[in-house]
Amino acid sequence: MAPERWIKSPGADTLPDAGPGSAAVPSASQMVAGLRATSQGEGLVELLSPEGVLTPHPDYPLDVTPELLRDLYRDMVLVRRFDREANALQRQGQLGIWVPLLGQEAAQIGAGRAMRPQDMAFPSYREHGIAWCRGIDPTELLGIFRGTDHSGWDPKATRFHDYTIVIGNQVLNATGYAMGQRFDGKVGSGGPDAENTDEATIVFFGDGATSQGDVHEGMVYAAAFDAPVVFYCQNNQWAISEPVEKQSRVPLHKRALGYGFPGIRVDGNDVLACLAVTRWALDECRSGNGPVMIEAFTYRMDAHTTSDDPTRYRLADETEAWKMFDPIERVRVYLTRSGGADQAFFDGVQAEADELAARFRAFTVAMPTPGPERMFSHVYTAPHHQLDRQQAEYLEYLAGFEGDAESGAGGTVNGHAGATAGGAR
Amino acid sequence: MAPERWIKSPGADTLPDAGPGSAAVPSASQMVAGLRATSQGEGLVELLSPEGVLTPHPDYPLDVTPELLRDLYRDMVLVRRFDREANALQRQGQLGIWVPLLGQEAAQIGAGRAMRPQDMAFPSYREHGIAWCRGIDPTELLGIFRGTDHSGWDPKATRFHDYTIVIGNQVLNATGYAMGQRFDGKVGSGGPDAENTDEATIVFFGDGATSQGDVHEGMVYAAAFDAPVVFYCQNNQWAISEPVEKQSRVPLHKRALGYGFPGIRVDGNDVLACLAVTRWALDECRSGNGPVMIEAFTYRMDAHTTSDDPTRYRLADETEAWKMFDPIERVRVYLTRSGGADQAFFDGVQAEADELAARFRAFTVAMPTPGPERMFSHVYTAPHHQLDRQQAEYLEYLAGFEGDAESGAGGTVNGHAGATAGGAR
Amino acid sequence: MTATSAAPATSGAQQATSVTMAKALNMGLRAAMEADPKVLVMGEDVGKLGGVFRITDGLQKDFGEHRVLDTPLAESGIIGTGVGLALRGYRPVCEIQFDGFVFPGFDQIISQVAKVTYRSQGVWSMPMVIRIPFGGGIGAVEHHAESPESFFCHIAGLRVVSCSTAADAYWMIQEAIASPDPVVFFEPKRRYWEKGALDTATAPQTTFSAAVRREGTDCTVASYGPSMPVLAKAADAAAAEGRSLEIIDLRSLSPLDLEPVLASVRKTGHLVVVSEAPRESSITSEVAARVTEEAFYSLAAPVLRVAGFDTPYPPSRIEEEYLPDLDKVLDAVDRSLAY
Amino acid sequence: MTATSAAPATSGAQQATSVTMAKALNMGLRAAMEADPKVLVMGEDVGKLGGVFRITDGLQKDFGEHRVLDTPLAESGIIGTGVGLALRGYRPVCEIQFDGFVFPGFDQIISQVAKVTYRSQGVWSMPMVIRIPFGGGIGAVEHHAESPESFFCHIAGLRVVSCSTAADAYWMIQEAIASPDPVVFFEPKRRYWEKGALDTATAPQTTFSAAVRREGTDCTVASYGPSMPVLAKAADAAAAEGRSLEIIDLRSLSPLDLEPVLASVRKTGHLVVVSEAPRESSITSEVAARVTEEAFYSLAAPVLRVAGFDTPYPPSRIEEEYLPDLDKVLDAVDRSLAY
Ligand SMILES: Cc1ncc(C[n+]2csc(CCOP(=O)(O)OP(=O)(O)O)c2C)c(N)n1
Ligand SMILES: Cc1ncc(C[n+]2csc(CCOP(=O)(O)OP(=O)(O)O)c2C)c(N)n1
Ligand SMILES: [Mg+2]
Ligand SMILES: [Mg+2]
Repeated sequence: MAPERWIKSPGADTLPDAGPGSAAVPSASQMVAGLRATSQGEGLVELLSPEGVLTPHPDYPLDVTPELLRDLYRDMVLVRRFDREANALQRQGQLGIWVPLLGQEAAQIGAGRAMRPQDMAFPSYREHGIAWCRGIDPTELLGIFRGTDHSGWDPKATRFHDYTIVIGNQVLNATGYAMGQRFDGKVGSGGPDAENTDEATIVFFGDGATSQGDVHEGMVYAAAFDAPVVFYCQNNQWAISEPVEKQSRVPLHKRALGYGFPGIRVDGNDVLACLAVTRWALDECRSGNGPVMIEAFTYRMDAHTTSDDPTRYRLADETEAWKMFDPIERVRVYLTRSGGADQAFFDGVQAEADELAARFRAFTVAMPTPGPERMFSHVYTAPHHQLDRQQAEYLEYLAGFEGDAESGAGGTVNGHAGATAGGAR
Repeated sequence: MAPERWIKSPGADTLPDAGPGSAAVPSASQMVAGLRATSQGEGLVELLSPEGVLTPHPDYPLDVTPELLRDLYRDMVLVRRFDREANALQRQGQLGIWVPLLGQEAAQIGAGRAMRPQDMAFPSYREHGIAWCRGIDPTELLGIFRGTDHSGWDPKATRFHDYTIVIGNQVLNATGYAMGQRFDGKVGSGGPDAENTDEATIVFFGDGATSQGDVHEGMVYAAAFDAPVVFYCQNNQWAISEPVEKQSRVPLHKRALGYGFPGIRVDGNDVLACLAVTRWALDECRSGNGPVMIEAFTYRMDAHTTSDDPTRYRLADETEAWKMFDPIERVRVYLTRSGGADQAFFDGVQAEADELAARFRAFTVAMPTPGPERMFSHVYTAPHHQLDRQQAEYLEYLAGFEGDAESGAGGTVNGHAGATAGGAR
Repeated sequence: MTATSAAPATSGAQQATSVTMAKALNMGLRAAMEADPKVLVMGEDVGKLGGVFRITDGLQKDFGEHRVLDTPLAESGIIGTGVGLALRGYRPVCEIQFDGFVFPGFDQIISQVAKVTYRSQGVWSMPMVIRIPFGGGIGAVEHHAESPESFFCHIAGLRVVSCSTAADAYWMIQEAIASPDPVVFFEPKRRYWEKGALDTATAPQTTFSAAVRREGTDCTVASYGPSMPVLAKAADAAAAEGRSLEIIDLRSLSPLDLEPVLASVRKTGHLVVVSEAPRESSITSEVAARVTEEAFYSLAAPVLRVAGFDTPYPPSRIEEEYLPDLDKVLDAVDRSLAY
Repeated sequence: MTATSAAPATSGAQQATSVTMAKALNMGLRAAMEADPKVLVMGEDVGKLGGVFRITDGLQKDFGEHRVLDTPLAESGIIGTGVGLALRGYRPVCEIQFDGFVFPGFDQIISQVAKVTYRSQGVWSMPMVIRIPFGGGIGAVEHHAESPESFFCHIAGLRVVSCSTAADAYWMIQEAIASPDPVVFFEPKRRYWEKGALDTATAPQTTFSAAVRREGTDCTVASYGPSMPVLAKAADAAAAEGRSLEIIDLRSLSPLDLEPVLASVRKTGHLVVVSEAPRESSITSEVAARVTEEAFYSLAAPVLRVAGFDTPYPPSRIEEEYLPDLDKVLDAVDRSLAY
């Protein structure tokens, strides 16, 4: 048969013709490149349309009850609320940085609620909504962003791994964990209560991450070892300033074809679709048919982080356009129309959100700074004579400052240690 | 639409049931796993069947003249001859190691002869046949394997890069080079003599290499920058002791689907098919429609290297089965049947092969060992005071041995340097 | 090999004619791109965004998308394709977004960037620059405040340098780009916004050499990059206490330019080496070992090190505990002089 | 922290009861796998082939394919999935086929293996062993004879060890597997086939400590792994010349166990450190710097280093030029004593 060919649309090529100035004023078309490159391609799975119309999907059945919708709505509202609060806290200097999830509430709550207690999650650094679903209090996320520590919850007890900042690393770690679930006989056991005892793993990464070697190797290993892992890619169209088309010519879920496992594109702003598809994928893995890849097609409504300035690389038009696909609004509309919730419910959720925000803020400003010994603790699990000695010497050095009015531990004061010859002075 | 699912054939799973002893005696089915995993799947491109029947291919036209066939036959016979000679030389202690290409003559000669002079090639470490096509004398390959140097030809003049031993590295290097060809305006120029001036790059790697992150990133970058590079994977079924199914569930050429460029599987033992498909792919790249992936479906007839012992991991049956697909034999049969060559021709090629082998052997045993200064040369292009000093001091140290009967430069002799206090003795 | 630069690490901070180190790097890149059309800038977000630190600000606008490449998110890809571009005759300047993210590209750096010339017996040169914003002190999250320079100093085939002033930043990046050998270029991100005098008229002979920043007689203190301002402060504080420190900016971390250090040690008999990098098997180990080998009889005390602890980089709220500071340097000087 | 082992580096080579280092490693792995069902072996070709050096020979046959994993050809994958398996409660023993091929896995090692415990404030331990056959002298092609140990000594969160005898190989691999911390385990491939006495009955208290292999009075010579037999020969040759060398096997490269070295230097006043690794910013730099810091007044001469040159590993036909040998060691001893 004739090979599928890839022929560039004439003129699309900006190279090598692109001379100086070519990139001067980004055109709207350049700017919505990310969308263009990926919104083509058939088979986006959607249950609840942006207009709030519910259409069951033959392959991904879901029992849509008012309770379910109210719970998901509440989850999304509360998560968005503390996300916005964190953003504000950073602006006020209370956090060093914040990584907003704004716009990705459905992609995360849908996936998070699809998980069973025995399942394991490996997040990137933006998965505050997944953390919420794993029962982690939002305040436990703050240590990383206030700089008091590198993590803040119990990743073993919550089955929610520490955030991973090095793009792609966690995909291999998750695959290995899933291999272990299989080696433990926790996959496709056919046991009586299998759905509550058999396990699966889900790993979260972005559109940009798909270019990293580690993500590829994770998919290769998962396929080779039939690992029960769901590769959940939140395609929010941007990797900082780079639109997704810089990473791929074709929709990202198609990567799965090259490895021999299913790849599904879901409307990432439709919490019901994300829930239904992720549940299907986790159960496929649980029963031994893993891995599975999911591309949640969504949008990063805010800056990459509070340090980022999106006005330099994307148009307000684009963000405006996406507001019409808001993940929370469509649920609110459906709940209202269908009579699944009344105003009291919405007001109640709002009040709960405000309380959460207040508690979140109060906690932040009161967070203690660890002592110098944190620097040396938990580098190793077993004793380490060299490090113990470095710690002892440093604490002794600090002790030399005591009583020195101007000084504080580790401060860059002018009077220095009396623990040494300098003490003579 | 329903997602393509991956359901393991019941019983195929050896895990976690596989207990001690499971891998005791490799079964034939385990052993031919590599073939099983990849010989399925439609659309293998073949022009000249193992039985020597020629069938033109609609998508990959080729003007098959007797001259062409004789030239390809001669190439394959000569390449196989010096490959066998090198193997023998290693057995006799004249080479430290040899990496045989036995069985892959068609995959390499077909691709090598498809290249135009202006094209660039990035080999792995087994591409002796490509080197031959690039006009490199076989003796120039010997330095690496005798250990007199790390390379041995002019990679710039021959447009055949140095061998790359770290699996996958060269795929990114080739992609970058191809990006440069494009930035230089040498791709799709539409110029008058474009087929002789426009350029393309081809990179060679194995089935095992496809698992490396670098190979993935090479494909990502090539697609992102429309690089004119042909990813030529010689799937010889084995990565040392691991069958290709350890690397992939599906035929390797399908990887291309995930990146949005053509992936073609060709009969790697059919020199005509390899020539036609590679020429097509290079021209696609040359004209701006790159990249393209080719999977040449072939077989490693010998050990991985002269250090390897295949009897530990694969059955003789498997190798025997593949003998029926010999790449040279089918051309000989066709040439004879079609009257494209007479016995004199075959005898002539044989004589030429024996001469080459003799010259190859004579060259090997006479190869000089470089002096110690080679150790320090070409580490940097510009002068480097620290290294210059290390070299000077070492040469001075060696000079201290002169006149010491027992000693030689760098030998582990017992009498030591007189250049120092030790000299007093 | 030695240049004595008058420019003290932080002087001119108040001058009107001064520029930030970030601006000086941007100017240096621009000058190099204007001088040679083969110079490319590539990395993540280096285009429209101008890099997360804006070092490449405006370059894509002025030189085009085929000279300033926003790459896919993969560092092995940045380095590995950069190698291919260099083989093709380009001079790629690869930006690694943060110190902690160079490691996915480590294999390409050690196996190809550093070895291509040696392997080809000189047929290929490898004129690549790998820019790495490094070091701590900016209150960042994990992986954004590391000092990996020692790894690269241990790799034969590479040159490793670090700038500490705006003027050096401007000239050193150009010298790095002009080099036929690969240069790993460490930029002290914490100092990007500090200003320094810049005279673009007169090019120094070389900047890949140690520079004596301040002459002194009692103790030599050597460092590079982010710690140089700390050394300047230490010299002031010590002077106030009647102690004269000689301050040396190593600038070239590999190869080390030791002559100025040795000359200084022969004079002072004391040496303190300062670096944010963890202590074990590091650049500070090398300086201590080499100086001791070559000036053994001149040393009145062992070479003392003020370095990062042998721990991962700590949470930012306590990073001041980890970083070399005025007190730690003066304490080390005291200990050295007390021998 | 100190163990004085009587076993000289090459003694027992002619004994009937002795085993090769390769066999001892295989026996140690087997013992660890029998003792703990959570111990996994994973890597390229470790299954039916038993590894290219046969260190895992027979293990897949006896423990099954789910305890001895032939992995896809990707080192970041070997380490990265190993991390996940460790989080799941397994104790992965990852084999890197040759020293030069660890670098694709370097990012996972430095960013995850070394930091997971610190990041999680001790919730996770990381009981992983990374086995690396290293060093030269086997006449191999490029990337198959390197000594990358110094890189790992510079990474906080890792432990780094190397064995030099069959007995140590047997006990050290088991101690490494039992460690709750990640251990990078360097195996001197050149010595795989040398035999040594092995008594599997009495386990030493620890093997992650320096061992005095031979007592002496004139000069201390310290090394590890592949160079230990060279030191033994040097001690013999020196003895014949009336010079008494004290030979120390460091064994633990990170953390260094310096007490035995310091005690020795206080006695001899002279130290030569030997390693195949390139010299710059290396393990030998660290030993020289630390010993000088801690035994300054005891040293009659600077710590001298016999190390690899600061070049890529040369073509194998001239590798003897590159490697530390008897002459180079004795020459360094002469130079030290001549101070
Ligand atoms: C290995 C590595 N390189 C670079 C970075 C810097 N960086 C942080 S986030 C980011 C973009 C990630 O984009 P994507 O994968 O789409 O995830 P998103 O942030 O959009 O959720 C980059 C380049 C990093 N953290 N790790
Ligand atoms: C990064 C890296 N890891 C491991 C090796 C050791 N090694 C050399 S060849 C080889 C197998 C390669 O198999 P494949 O890619 O199929 O190529 P083939 O040898 O079959 O041509 C391995 C594992 C290497 N050279 N580089
Ligand atoms: Mg994104
Ligand atoms: Mg192969």
